[in-house]
Amino acid sequence: MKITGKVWKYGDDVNTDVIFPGKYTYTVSERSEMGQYALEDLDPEFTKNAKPGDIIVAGKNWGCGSSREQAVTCLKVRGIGAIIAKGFARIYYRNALNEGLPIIVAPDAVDAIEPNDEITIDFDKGEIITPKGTFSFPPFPEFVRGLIEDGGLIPHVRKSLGLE
Amino acid sequence: MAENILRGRAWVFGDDVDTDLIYHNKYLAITDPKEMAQYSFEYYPGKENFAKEAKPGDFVVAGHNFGCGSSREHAVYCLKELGIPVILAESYARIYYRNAVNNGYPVLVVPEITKKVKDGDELEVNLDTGEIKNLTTGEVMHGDAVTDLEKEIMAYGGLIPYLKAQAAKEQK
Amino acid sequence: MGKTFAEKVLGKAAGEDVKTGQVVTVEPHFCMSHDNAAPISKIFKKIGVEKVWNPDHIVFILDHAVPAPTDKHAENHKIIREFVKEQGIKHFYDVNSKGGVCHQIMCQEGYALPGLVMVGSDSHTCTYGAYGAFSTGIGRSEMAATWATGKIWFRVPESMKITVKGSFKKGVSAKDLILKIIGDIKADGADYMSVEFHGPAISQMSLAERMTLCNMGIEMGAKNAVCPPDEKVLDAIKDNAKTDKWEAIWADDDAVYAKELEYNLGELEPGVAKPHTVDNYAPVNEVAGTPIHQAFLGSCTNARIEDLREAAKILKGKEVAVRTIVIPASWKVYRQAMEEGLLNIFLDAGCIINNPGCGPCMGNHEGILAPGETCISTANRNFKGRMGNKESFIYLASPMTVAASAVKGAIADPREVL
Amino acid sequence: MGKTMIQKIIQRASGKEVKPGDRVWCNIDLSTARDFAGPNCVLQFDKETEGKGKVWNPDKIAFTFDLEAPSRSEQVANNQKLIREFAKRQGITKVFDVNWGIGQHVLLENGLVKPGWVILGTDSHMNLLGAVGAFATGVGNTDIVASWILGKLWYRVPETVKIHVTGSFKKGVCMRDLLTKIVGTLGAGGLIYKAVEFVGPTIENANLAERITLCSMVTEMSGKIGLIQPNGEVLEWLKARAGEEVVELAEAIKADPDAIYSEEYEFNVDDLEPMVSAPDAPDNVKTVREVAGEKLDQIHIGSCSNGRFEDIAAAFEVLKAADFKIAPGIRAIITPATREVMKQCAQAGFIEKFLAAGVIFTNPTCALCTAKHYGTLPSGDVGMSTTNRNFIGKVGKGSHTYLASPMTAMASAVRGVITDPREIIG
Repeated sequence: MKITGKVWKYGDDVNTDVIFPGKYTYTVSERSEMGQYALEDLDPEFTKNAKPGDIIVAGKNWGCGSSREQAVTCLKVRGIGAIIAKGFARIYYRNALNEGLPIIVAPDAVDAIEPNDEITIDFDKGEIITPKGTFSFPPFPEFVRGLIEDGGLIPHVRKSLGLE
Repeated sequence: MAENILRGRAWVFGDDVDTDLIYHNKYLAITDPKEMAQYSFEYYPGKENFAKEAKPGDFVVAGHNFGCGSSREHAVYCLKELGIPVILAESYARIYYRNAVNNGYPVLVVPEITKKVKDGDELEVNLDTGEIKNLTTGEVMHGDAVTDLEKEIMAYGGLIPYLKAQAAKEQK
Repeated sequence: MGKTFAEKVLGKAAGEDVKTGQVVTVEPHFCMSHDNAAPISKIFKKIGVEKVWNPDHIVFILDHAVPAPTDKHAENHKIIREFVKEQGIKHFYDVNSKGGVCHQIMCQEGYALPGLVMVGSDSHTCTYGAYGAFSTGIGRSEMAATWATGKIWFRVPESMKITVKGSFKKGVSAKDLILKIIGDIKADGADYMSVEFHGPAISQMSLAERMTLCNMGIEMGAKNAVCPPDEKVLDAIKDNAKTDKWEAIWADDDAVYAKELEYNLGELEPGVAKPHTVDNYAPVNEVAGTPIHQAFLGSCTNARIEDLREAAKILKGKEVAVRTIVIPASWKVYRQAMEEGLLNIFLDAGCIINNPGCGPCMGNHEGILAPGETCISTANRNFKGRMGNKESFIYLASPMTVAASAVKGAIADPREVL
Repeated sequence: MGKTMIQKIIQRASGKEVKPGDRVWCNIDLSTARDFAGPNCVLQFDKETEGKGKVWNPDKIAFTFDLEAPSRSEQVANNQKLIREFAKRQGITKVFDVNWGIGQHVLLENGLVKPGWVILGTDSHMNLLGAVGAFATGVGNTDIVASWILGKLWYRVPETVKIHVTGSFKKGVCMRDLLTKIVGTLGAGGLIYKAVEFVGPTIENANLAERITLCSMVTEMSGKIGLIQPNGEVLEWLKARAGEEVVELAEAIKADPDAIYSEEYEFNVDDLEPMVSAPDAPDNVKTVREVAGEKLDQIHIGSCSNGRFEDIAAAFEVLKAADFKIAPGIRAIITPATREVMKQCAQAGFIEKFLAAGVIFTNPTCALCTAKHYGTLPSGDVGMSTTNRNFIGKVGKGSHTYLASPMTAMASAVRGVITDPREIIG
């Protein structure tokens, strides 16, 4: 799998409250409605203009804070292709895998990528192709690959229970 | 003269239409009248889509005690902003009536109108004479414009412009 | 070679000898959800399993917006009540005077127990480490999957050992310690790790203080945070443990840690986390005098009877200068505070005493800020927009600092009034 | 020719001899606004006066916060801030912030309400202040803004209806039941534009809380104001709060014996039984016996109509008779009217007992009544409440509410179904 998209770049410690504000956690319940609030308190430009296939690039500890899965869902339904960061907060990392949203830890690539760059991610080769060069990232562990291939945790569980 | 003759479709409501039915309390925090229009009658059973379907120039027709309940002026603003030019009801709750007058918003008292007008009827309303013609049935009714002080306030377009004019007169 | 708490507890749950880095699959003993049990139940239905794996392992506690303030919240609660009935879930805390903030209930009502593996669909689930449990927050999909299968995978985490010595000086508390630690190691300083609190100062601390420490483990990225299951813990659970499957497990003396830190309480002073990150630490005297508009004494971090007592000491006979919202962590705490006369002190001081729940902590309910307003809060997060408005400012502090600031109308050092 | 109370009040305030139907300008004694519609007043005032206007008299203006206290949404937080800043700018010191409670009650407790005073507020139940002989009305923001500019406002002098009440309540029956009976008899539009005088031995012996209940529901019959001549303990209470002059002010508004009333009604409460307003209108009145047994999901005791100490004490007596137990599964919520009431309840030991029974006690606010705080019902749920309105969807889309007395509400919580309180307190 290969994706190419425009980069939205952010700093360190971007927390779940600015990705998906707490005030919406019980008033917005449809997945399809969550996309319009994505990153509302961090970057209104993104909220307005992010397009399917765009890629988020961030510093360390992306998604720290709450366990709210909407902070993943809102980006997933918005069509964000992947998140590349120097590191992810633990619960966010799990939630992203569970939703089948590709996340990549690649500190060198993050330093090299500028906002609005167009970059390509080759998941099979484990490569990120940027205007400043190509960076590699380690492939996901096997059980994680299984999750992503199945499209997330729920389809994966259905499969393992023999319901698919 | 001609601009005071209005034509439009009638939306007929019952007796004791309370302010929660006209404009629900969950939207009270809104302060901009323009935002209020979209919530008009959202809680009125069977007329939930009023705000979407009513056209500017349509009339609200109602029975007795229209606007009973809360003092919220929102319940006047929302209809005014929606372009409802006049309300035709058999009687009005006190605060609602005041709020309408204070905004220069015409509210006519029309006895037994809910017996003479059906939902969707075409009406012609003469705001100067208070004559109301049901174009669908041909029936003619009379709406009472209000008493002198209210008329005067209405003529100025509402309480605040009226007060300003009075103050200007006093200064002269 | 010795083992860490995480290696031991996950090894026991997996039924095998495990090492850091290994991935294990375990059956969690309790799965806690709050108001988000409703959306989770919807995901659960999508899986296609009719019944949860074991209803006795599932706990629901309504706390995020109680009693329901809007149609949406009311419908949400209704979905939960119906699911509870359908699945035969006994451990359910509805909108009544038996409940409170979920993490408080889990500890107070005997769910948090030494050596248990527990998960919750809330990031502050790590609080139960105060009782010696291995507990961690997970997302909605994962919780739904766990209900269906009774299983969850974990990577056995690296561990961090924080040794604490000495004793608190007047006006200083566990909140000041944890804010300082997070300020030192930053928001990702313990990412993915199991944080163990060791040392004589921890044994001297009340369970309430330990809960404050473990609760904020997530704010430095930790998977879980834990204190030793000592006499105080065993004493607290002896009459109300919800299961006898627990076991007092603790790290070996020669366990290997990825990182070790040491703190001496005697050197500590009252501190705050400045807007907009929890690791933006400053000693309180650096920000003293900053005007505030609201003070909030509540949340799963600092609203236990011990916290209320500390605040009441400062508020007694005084009047607050700004709106001050007091939300006890549970109805049990509320009642005890009433019995001890604390609620009267708060009322006389002009505070608002709300019904137990999460209150304004995550921008859902009582006490949302207006643009440009500043709040000093005993909660755990000061992220931009956290209390409902992105143009507002939140300082995190201890109950004593919050009380002193409420009286002054500006951030104040509690040592000045004590 | 004799004059009614309202004629005397308007005469003092307008300086004119008046008869029903006249339009006159009255001087305003107190103009108040809440966190609901208050922000609209502030915005409109600033717009009309181009941001430079000064209010006519900052000492005669007060603000109360009770719609969302503390605020639940950014919008209300912002609205409340707008009011605080306006008050500061205008030198208005009577700001009762989110820690006080329901506006009218807070004004009363703070001695800002006197017999014969003309009072405005952005709350349709302002007229409950008629319980101490004040002429208080709920108005929209335009009226408030006009009063802030001018210090006066136009009124139509209303006709007066006299309601004469005799007899004494049997155990388990109270003023709320009488009121429900009156609303059922006169109907939602029964008092349109009119003033009411409540008279007779039952009224003369009623305490302040009972008088408030009675006057608050005049709104639900579209009346302008319900007035009660202050006397006895109520007058003493008022004197302690608002000063000696209330005695003279009260004397000045006494109706003349030969005053003219447009209608007169007689009610006797000796045989009255517990009543409810069934869904979805206050005037859909039935006896509790007629609807007994219907399952309830929630009960709520509070609001400006029935949120005083005496109301909560009545509910307490019922719970006590039931050994402090409520039915499993029912949600029971009590919201005191003010912080003072909350303290009284704490001192009396009530709160502890309510909590032990599973009943929730909230901070003082309008709570459920504005569907903003505490207890919005999900669709399909049925609730019972001591508030004043059960309009369709008012406390949650697709839900239904019965209005009843605090005793009936608590008795119903005890059984989980609508219950006549006499069955419990025997």
